[in-house]
Amino acid sequence: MIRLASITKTFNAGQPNEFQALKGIDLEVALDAVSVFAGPSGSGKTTLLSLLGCMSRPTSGRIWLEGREITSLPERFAVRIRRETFGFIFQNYNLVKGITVLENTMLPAYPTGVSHRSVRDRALSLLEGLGIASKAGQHVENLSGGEQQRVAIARALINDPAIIIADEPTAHLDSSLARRLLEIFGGFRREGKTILIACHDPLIIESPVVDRVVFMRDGRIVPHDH
Amino acid sequence: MIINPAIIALVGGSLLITAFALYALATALRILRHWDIRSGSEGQLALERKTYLISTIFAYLLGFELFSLFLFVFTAEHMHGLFVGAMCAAGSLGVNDYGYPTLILKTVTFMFCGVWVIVNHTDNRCSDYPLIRPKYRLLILLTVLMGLGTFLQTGYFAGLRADVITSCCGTLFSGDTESIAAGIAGLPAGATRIAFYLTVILTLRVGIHVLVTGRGAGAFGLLAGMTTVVSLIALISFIAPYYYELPTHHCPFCLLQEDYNYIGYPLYLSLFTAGVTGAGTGVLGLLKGPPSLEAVIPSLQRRLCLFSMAGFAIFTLMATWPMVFGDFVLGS
Amino acid sequence: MTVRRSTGFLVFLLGCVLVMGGLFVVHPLIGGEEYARGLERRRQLVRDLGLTDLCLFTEARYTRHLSQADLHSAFQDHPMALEHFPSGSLVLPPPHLLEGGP
Amino acid sequence: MKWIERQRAFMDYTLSSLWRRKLRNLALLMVYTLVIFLLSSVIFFTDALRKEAAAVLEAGPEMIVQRTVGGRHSLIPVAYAERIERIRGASSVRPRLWGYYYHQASRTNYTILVPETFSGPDDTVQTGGGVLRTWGALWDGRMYFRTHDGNSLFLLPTSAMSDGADLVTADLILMSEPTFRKISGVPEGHATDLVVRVRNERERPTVAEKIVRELPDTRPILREEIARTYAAIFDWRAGYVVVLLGSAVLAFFIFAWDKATGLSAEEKTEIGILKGIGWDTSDVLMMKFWEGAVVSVSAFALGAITGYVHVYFASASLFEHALKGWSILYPKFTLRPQVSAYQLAVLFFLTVVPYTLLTVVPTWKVAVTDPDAVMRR
Repeated sequence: MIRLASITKTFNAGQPNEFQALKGIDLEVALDAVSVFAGPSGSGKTTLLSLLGCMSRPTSGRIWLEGREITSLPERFAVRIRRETFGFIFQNYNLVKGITVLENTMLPAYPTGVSHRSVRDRALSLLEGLGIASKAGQHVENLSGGEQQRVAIARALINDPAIIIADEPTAHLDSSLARRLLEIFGGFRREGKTILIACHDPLIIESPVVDRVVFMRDGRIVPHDH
Repeated sequence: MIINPAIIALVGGSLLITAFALYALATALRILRHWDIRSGSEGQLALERKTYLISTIFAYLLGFELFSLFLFVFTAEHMHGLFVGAMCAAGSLGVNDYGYPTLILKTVTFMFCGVWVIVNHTDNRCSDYPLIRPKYRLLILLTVLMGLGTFLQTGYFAGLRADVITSCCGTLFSGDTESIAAGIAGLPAGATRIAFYLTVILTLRVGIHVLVTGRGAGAFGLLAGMTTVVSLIALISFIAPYYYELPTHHCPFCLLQEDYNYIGYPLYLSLFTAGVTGAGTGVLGLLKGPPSLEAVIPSLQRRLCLFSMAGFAIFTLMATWPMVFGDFVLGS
Repeated sequence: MTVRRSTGFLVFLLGCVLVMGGLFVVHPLIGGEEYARGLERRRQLVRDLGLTDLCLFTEARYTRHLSQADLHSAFQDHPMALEHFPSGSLVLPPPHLLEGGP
Repeated sequence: MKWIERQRAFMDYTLSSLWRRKLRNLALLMVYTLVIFLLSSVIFFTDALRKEAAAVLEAGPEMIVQRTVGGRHSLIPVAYAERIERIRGASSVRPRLWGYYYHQASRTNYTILVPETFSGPDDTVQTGGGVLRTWGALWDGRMYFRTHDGNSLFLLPTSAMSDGADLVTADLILMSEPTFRKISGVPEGHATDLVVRVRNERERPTVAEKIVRELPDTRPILREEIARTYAAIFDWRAGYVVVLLGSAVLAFFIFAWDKATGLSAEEKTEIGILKGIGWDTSDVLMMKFWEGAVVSVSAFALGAITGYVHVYFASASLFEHALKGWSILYPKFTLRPQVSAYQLAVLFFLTVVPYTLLTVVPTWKVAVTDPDAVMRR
């Protein structure tokens, strides 16, 4: 379980362009479930995901991950938790151009010191599972959008994280690809992984795979109006 | 003033090193003033990021300091032909009053730099940065040492005057260079030998105590520091003559030459490693802090202590080797 | 699969080290004896003729015999002398001197 | 093991990242290599010359006594030799006859010298390796000389001195004493200078002092002083050239610094992605350390190798003019190949250390990119 207590996040504090992205969030997110943060763009769902994923620190408030306080951890330690616990699928996939699919998949494992061979084998089997093993040797920029996303998914899974965070995963997919993605997420769910998704795509929000939907607006959680 | 590539490299390198140390120090002062680990503000985040920069800079500086120490001795050795009466580096360093102080300061700076890197490493292992203040205060001292070292070294090179055939008189320089080394060389070999083996044995004994019980690290650090100094004295007094197989040759620098199979490098490296890690053990033993710190110190301390003991043991073995297996006997 | 990049680089590095070892350590040994003979010949000549200087620069008398120059102009090649005969000045002599050569 | 695996993984990444921008990085590598090549050539060359000078001149006379008149080198009366011989410690004194001969046709200065024993007849000369090469036309196989009083003299070059000794003998013309006096005009009873032998090395300064006291218009020069001065000259020459190259080196460092500072948006994005997917700042710094190490080590190795080849295989042809002067008569010599750890250490400290330090701050600036920046794009 992840617990958030009165979380606020302010950008550019003290400057004219000061902007409060989150305004006092209290929330509990269950593990072993698929949770969706829904809301219009600018509602703070991406900021919330980055806080949950130990990518940034809240300006005030605290976050506990399975009883462990992670708010005050310096980057050096937060990054360790992040690497071991979270896998990220970004909205724009954010693959490194110019290197192969396989290398892209392996990137998050580089700092762990796990042997090259075992990481490679794992990456290949992940790509195999996602049906793009044949593209392993290709450069990522030659791939279609759906394929790129599957590389991003494989990359998120390389360190075998317990929690997968996906930001607007269907933004660039057509409906059939989006449904295929939901199937993949369903598979993770059955494996016992936690999935946190930020999106406003009804296809996902209404999907039976999703266990819980949290609605957000203007940096606050709003009651279920659905 | 003598200009040659090595001097340009040393003076230029030292200036650069000092400039970076000063830059790091300015950052460190800001950290000392504004540090607040509880805050998640952007200012605090920026400061935390600065710590990476300072760590990186000083990790490099540690390596470069060691390197420049050897290069300095090398350069003195290279130049000895330019001075009347200088037979090797020992003579070149004695040419003016800056030579030996520079060497000593460089060694001390390297030791401090090593201790700083150890403390920094310890601090980085704790999530609440318990040592941030002591460590950056130590940085002030370190920067001052580096600045002073640069000053002395520049003074040394600037004050050099090659004894060449100059305009008005073709000849006649008389040279009797006196040096600290000469004083140490005069120490009775028997007494220094006893002192050397006693301190080494004592250090190793206390080291075992630290390894077994985890206590007595402070004493070990103190002893390790002492043993390093005694070992250096012993090196000049009786270890070097055994390697040279010449009772009058005490030079601590000629050991670095090819003629003696570069034996000086393993000797000095093992001794410096032992000294730095030993002092590091002691410093860690003196540190008090929150539980996070107490949690990481013992294992680190044991490892450092082990390194230090291994260093002293290797040094002693190498020092004893020619006495046992060589034909040469140093008369009393 | 292709070779790991770091392996490739390490092999390149090993190659460099081998070449450097070959050049810096082995190569000087190869001509060593011949060089020693040459050096002995040079030293014999220096001993027989009582020479005191190298024949590196011959354009002026004090650059041929550095140690034998005049009292107050001695050692124009003194390490701190910034100006001395063109040997050290790194520029070519005026063109009219080069024209028409020997 | 784990540590090694980590470092190798960073190396993998940094190599592929360097390779992706090969043009830019190869340009940097080439300039870096060029800088190291230049510096290493200077260091290798002057050090080899210095050692050669020391080795050769070790066999030279222990002490030279010159006479000075009006602050200028002057001919020394042979009678001085007897007075010096009486000084205790001086075992033998020999007058030396040598001078310069300027040959109009070749516009070259030669050194004419009378050896202690000259075997041939008076109308013959022995020549050094460079003499006949530069002398020009011979008259009926003879060399034309102009004596001090304006007469012509034709001398037959009989034998040339052995090759491989050019460094000391290239410009020498050996002749008999009467011929020398005819050409140079040095009167009987005078010599160019005196060679004094002093067997005991320790007594040399004392003997020199006694000579100056006995003959105040003389100037003794010891062999050690000559060796010392040669050492200083070559050291200084190397230093001087390094200073001159300084601007080039500085330009390179500025280039390197600029490259490290002005990372392209693409590179910045890459670092951002790495941070986002779980690389720590220290991991990025480590990766960047390997980048610097790969570039530096490659440039260092390539530069030192090419420098070595330049100096010892190509006789430092690029520096000939700068380091040897512009004399018409170049001695031909090969230097003893030798590279010491000291030379490499100097080279390393001159190049790699500044390069590494200068790229630290720009590197750090990219390494601290916010990990969540990748989500806000």
